Amino acid sequence: MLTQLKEKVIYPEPKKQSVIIEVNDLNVYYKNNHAVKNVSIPIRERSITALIGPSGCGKSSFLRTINRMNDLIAGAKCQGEIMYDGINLLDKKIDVVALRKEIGMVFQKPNPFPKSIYENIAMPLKFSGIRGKTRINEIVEESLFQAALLEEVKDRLTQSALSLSGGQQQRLCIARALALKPKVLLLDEPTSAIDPVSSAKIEDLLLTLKKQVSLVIVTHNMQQAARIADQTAFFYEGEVVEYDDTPVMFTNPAFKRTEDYINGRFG
Amino acid sequence: MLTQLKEKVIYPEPKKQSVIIEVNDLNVYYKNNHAVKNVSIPIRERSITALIGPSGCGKSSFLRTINRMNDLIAGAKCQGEIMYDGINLLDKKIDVVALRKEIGMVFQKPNPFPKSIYENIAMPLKFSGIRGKTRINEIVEESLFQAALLEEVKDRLTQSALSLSGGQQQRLCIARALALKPKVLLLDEPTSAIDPVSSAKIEDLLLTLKKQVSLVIVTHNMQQAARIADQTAFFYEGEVVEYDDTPVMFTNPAFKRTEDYINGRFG
Amino acid sequence: MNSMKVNRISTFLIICCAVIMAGILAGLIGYILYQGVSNISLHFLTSDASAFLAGGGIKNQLWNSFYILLITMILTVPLGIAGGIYMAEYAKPNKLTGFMRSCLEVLSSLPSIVVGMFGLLVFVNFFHWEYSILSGALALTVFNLPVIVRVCEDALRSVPHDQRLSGLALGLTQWHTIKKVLLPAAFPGILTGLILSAGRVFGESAALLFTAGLSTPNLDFTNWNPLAPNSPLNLLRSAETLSVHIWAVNSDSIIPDAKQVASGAAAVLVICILLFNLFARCLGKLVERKMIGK
Amino acid sequence: MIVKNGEPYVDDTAINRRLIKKDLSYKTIFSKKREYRGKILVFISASFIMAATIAITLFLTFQGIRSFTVDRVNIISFLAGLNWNPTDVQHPSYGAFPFIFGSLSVTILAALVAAPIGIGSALFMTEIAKKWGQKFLQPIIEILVGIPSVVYGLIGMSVIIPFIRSQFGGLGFGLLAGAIVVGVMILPTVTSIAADALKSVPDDLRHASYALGATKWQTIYKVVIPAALPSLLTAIVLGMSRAFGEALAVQMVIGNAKDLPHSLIEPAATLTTIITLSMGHTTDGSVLNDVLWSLGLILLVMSYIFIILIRFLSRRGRLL
Amino acid sequence: GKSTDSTNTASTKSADTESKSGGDLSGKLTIGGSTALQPLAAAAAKEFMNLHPGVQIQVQGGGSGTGLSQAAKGNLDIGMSDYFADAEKDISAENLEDHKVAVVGMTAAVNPKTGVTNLSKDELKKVFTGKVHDWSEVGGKKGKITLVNRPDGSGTRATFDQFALDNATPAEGITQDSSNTVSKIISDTPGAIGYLALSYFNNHSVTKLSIDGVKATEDNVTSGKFPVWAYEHMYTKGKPNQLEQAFLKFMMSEEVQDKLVPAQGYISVAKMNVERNAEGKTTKK
Ligand SMILES: Nc1ncnc2c1ncn2[C@@H]1O[C@H](COP(=O)(O)OP(=O)(O)OP(=O)(O)O)[C@@H](O)[C@H]1O
Ligand SMILES: Nc1ncnc2c1ncn2[C@@H]1O[C@H](COP(=O)(O)OP(=O)(O)OP(=O)(O)O)[C@@H](O)[C@H]1O
Ligand SMILES: [Mg+2]
Ligand SMILES: [Mg+2]
Ligand SMILES: O=P([O-])([O-])[O-]
Repeated sequence: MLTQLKEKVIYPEPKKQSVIIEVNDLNVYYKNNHAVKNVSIPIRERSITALIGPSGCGKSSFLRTINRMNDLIAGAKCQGEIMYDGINLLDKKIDVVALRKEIGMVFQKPNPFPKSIYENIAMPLKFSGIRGKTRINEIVEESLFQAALLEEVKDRLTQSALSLSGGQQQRLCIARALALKPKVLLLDEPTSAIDPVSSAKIEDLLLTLKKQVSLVIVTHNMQQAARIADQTAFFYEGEVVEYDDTPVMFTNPAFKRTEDYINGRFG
Repeated sequence: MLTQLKEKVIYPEPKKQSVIIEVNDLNVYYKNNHAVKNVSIPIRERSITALIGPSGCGKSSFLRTINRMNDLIAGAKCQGEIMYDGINLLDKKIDVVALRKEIGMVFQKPNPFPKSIYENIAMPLKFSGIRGKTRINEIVEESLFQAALLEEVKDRLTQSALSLSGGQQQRLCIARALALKPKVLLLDEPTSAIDPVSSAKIEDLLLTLKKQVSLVIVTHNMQQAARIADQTAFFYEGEVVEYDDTPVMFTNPAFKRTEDYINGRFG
Repeated sequence: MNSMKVNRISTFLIICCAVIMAGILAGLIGYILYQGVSNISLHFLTSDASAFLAGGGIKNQLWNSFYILLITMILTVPLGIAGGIYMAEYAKPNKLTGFMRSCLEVLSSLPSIVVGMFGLLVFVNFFHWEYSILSGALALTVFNLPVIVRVCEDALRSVPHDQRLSGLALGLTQWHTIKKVLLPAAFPGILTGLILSAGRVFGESAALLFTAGLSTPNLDFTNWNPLAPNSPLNLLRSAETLSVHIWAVNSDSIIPDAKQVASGAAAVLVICILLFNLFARCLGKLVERKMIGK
Repeated sequence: MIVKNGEPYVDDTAINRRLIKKDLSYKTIFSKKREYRGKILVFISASFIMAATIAITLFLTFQGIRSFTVDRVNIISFLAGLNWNPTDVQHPSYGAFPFIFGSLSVTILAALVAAPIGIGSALFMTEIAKKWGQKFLQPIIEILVGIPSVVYGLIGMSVIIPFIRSQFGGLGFGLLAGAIVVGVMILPTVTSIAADALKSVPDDLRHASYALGATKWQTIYKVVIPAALPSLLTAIVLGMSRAFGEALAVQMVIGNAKDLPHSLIEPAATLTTIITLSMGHTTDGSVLNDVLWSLGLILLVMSYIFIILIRFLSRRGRLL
Repeated sequence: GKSTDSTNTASTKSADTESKSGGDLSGKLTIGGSTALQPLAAAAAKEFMNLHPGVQIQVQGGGSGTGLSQAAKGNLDIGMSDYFADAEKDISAENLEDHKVAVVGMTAAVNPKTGVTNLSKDELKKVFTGKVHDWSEVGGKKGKITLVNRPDGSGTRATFDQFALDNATPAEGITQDSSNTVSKIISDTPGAIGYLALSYFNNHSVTKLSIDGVKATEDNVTSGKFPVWAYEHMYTKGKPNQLEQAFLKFMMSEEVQDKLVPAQGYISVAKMNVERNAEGKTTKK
């Protein structure tokens, strides 16, 4: 049914921002489970792309494919093209370790390392080859500032990251990813496990960040998508039913199914 | 802040249906965590009461207290009054086994026993002392019918319940609970882990069921609450911010916080 | 009510089982300590065993037990942890891994006497290391390796999966993720497991019977040259450990105070095991607290 | 577009090479930054396990079949013969059946001792008193696992044997004493594995059952135990495999008589006790020595059988 | 092999303080095997180490079979045995050099409560081959007969089988590794019977049995009246080295043969009026 509708989808012309990642005909399989089906959407530079859709529709799978985190899942198979900087990220020859520094990821559950706040940011820096105490200190401070966390933690950088509140931990995870100066940041439901106040803070943070980084965010909160995203893609059963600029999508969706979902008729 | 507002809450007069369970000043603690705070709401007979609110606000804790499932959690402590049929359900003298037959429960994740479909319903019947093969067969059939599952499974009653789809499993769980002829059925996010089609089926089912059973349903889907509930209670940080007839609540909430939540401004 | 009665009776029976269990431990420990502690004295711990006179001690046996334990742990810990890392992190679900897992299972369920016989065949006879600490420690390595691999694998697996993901998502290589993120997080579990396994090695006897022998040369505790035949450090000397001593004293010694020596030695052994246990618990908790609460 | 030699030419360097894998070379494999080094290291370590297992199996097999290939002991009369008399100058006989019987009896009797108490204790830990169970029984089990087998043997000698002697007469040494000692010895193993099995039954099922008004025992008996059954059996089999291989503790209490025992309180022998008892008296290459290795081979084969049994059980568990 | 704990009576500390009387000797000597000879060897070793503080000697048990097999393999410097190495067909006896250091008598040991002090050889055979089951059948108090055996490699067992039971194979009973344990079990168990070297009858917890009315005494053994006795051999692999030679010489010295040997319940070889060859044939000297 959906595939029939598919032909009618006309993606809008690129707006102000140029495309940084171009996904073409992406398919993801877990053994026999076809989790992402022929998805082709662009990710725009310095903007927020939101992925919405009911549980199990393949949003996370899609996201994980972009920085090849799906490689870690035994039995996962990806086909198609994810063009970034002139190369296909699904290529065998890609150095995934280098890739993941450029395309960072933040997860649903805040997952800082059980180390000090400082070490949480400094350790990945050291491994990416950055040397020199002052240089590292600088970057730690800068990324904490970017993640709007510096004020809250600057006096206790040596304390365990686990002593932070959930919202702070999540911002620390964002800071940690930012320290590596990624071009793209993928966020999988980054606010769904934390309290409303922290959640609002992170939304603000993302709006600031998009001036420097391209953001892709999975969210189950339609209003959140409406508030912060520039573009929105609606996933349903592995397919992208609709992709459009957020205001268009939320006021005038092309498909009944999108409208139903946005208005909470299912999901 | 909320406690200040609290005084102004005027619960609406009972409508058509009389009260079957009256909760007075209920408090639930997990060790130091005060999860439910001074909650007093009525549960009306033969109607659907929806509990909504952001994650961690105490909806499940409240629900579990009603049929004393909280007894199973080490460190959980309940104080207050849950009046049902003239007795306080929190009383030490309550026979919880008998209680749970009268006040059934359905969980978020479908949890059928790893036995045949038939056994899933017959076993609890045997537990409750019902003997006689024909008698049991009768009840199994009746409750499968009530749960709108009979048509789909009548030819494969001896197959494993795990071979059913998620939605069917959930309806089986409802059937299983119905077989014991409960007066009240508590449902904790019964549709959030299953597909939209099954979810719609269950909503229909609940609307039919309420003619015989009083239903209390926790849901994170505001639209679902709006569609099926007669009364709605909005929980926030362990307190009931607002309790009212559903249409009133959704069109004209008394509190800003309720409005914000219903309109997806947080959570 | 019938089902209530059944419930009560069966609950009672289950509680009985737990009580029996606790009773066995209390009885065992109580009996051993009651019988043995009165035989433990400084003299008993610091004097040589006697072949036919009363009043011998267990100095050499105690030393041998600790020394063999040390050598065994030096051999097994790096190997076992590396093996555990492989099984938990690198092993892909393929035939080779399946085979390796089978080997692990076989190895961990081999009777220790079979391990001892293997040691006799290979280390003692084939390599001509004779009955020696080295042969014994190698046999115990075979015996202990699967335990440590298991401990390490379990500890790594119990580190939440998202720690792994976050490491990799930050552009760490898998090896660095393991080294810097997973191993530190698994450390308390590994440590506790290691110490508990050390307790098992410490008490093992059957595997040593045919590999470390039933005798100890006259040790000269002032001679620390590991090549001297009477040096406590010599790896190629035979060494009777404490638990082998208990068995030997009981089954074929001619000393008149065999019973006292055996129960004294058993008490020392059990006290050591209890200390290992206590130590493992405290250390594990301490490290964990340090990691989380710092 | 750049044209080179008349062909259109894509400048390779124009594409950012930073995301392309470096070629494998000696340097990249062993450099600190790459992960091959660590990977090779852990793989080699893991291979030791395979090497050790294969070595043990091969060495013991070769040594164990010598008595049949070199010394021409009849394998049937070895396995089924009732008479063990290797020192008889004229007619040495090597019937190992009494030892096989002894090992099996001790194993089964020990399982009869350990299984009910072990599973009962595991139920206590996971179903009846979770907090208590974790806090008290868990350490008890860990300590019991750590107590050396000779200590169990010693206690068997000084407590159980006099007790059996005073209750049933005879020497006290015998199958019963062996079974009790070994049963107590494997009790913690059975308990802890059974407890793990019960813990891995999802709480969902318990909640479903309680919410349907089942009593605790109904939940345990009809829901929890059936769901954990294969793993519970695994626990028992694992305990039995330990019992089968136990040597010194058994030797201290079983009496080491080489005839088939007629009752539980008569002395008997097991495969392990006869090995520990006789190995030292023999020289390499003698028939008796070879036959003892054959007994060792039986132990090895049995532990393989136990593993196959466990595999079978756990596969059944996965199907559920 | 199997053995017991080491003898460490000469501590090296005393070696530092004591004047070095026979100071030229030093080294390590491991002796093991026959538990029948073990007490004597241990006592002699202790004295020898007092004389030569530089020497360390361990004396282990394990049984004669262990003594022979481990000496042949070189794991023991001196192997002790109750029987001739030639009698053990798996051991290449030509490599082993025999040194007869003593004679020891052996006899059946019974629990005193049986009330039996003498048995005819026939009765003894019946008891040990399981033909009779109750002590009352051989003139004792009523009570079940329980056999306590030594394992196959034991010289005590071999000697007892050969000379007391005329090569009848004893019925199975509980089997224990050392003479000391056997003695303990016999004294603990009513109705128990086993066999021990005379050196183990040093207290009255077990009854020393007479055979055919002949008491198991030193005189009866030396005169050849009491047939159950054995040479106590010390075997070395090939020619003894200097240290082994010195110890063996010490074993044959008056100090040991005249003092220790009788004190511990053994008989000096020189006192024997009969002798016996490897086949077990006894002849008058
Ligand atoms: N690791 C995995 N192994 C096998 N199947 C998986 C795995 N992860 C996801 N799937 C399957 O792929 C499909 C898409 O899952 P995915 O997690 O991408 O959905 P989602 O949109 O992120 O859902 P949610 O909102 O619940 O996070 C589902 O059917 C799921 O069962
Ligand atoms: N078993 C438990 N032990 C300890 N604390 C608990 C337990 N269950 C819930 N809590 C705590 O009680 C509070 C309320 O939890 P509850 O599960 O009732 O919330 P909820 O509204 O059902 O959330 P959700 O929508 O996520 O299901 C939370 O702070 C939670 O951490
Ligand atoms: Mg997801
Ligand atoms: Mg909940
Ligand atoms: O230990 P034995 O003297 O009987 O060989």
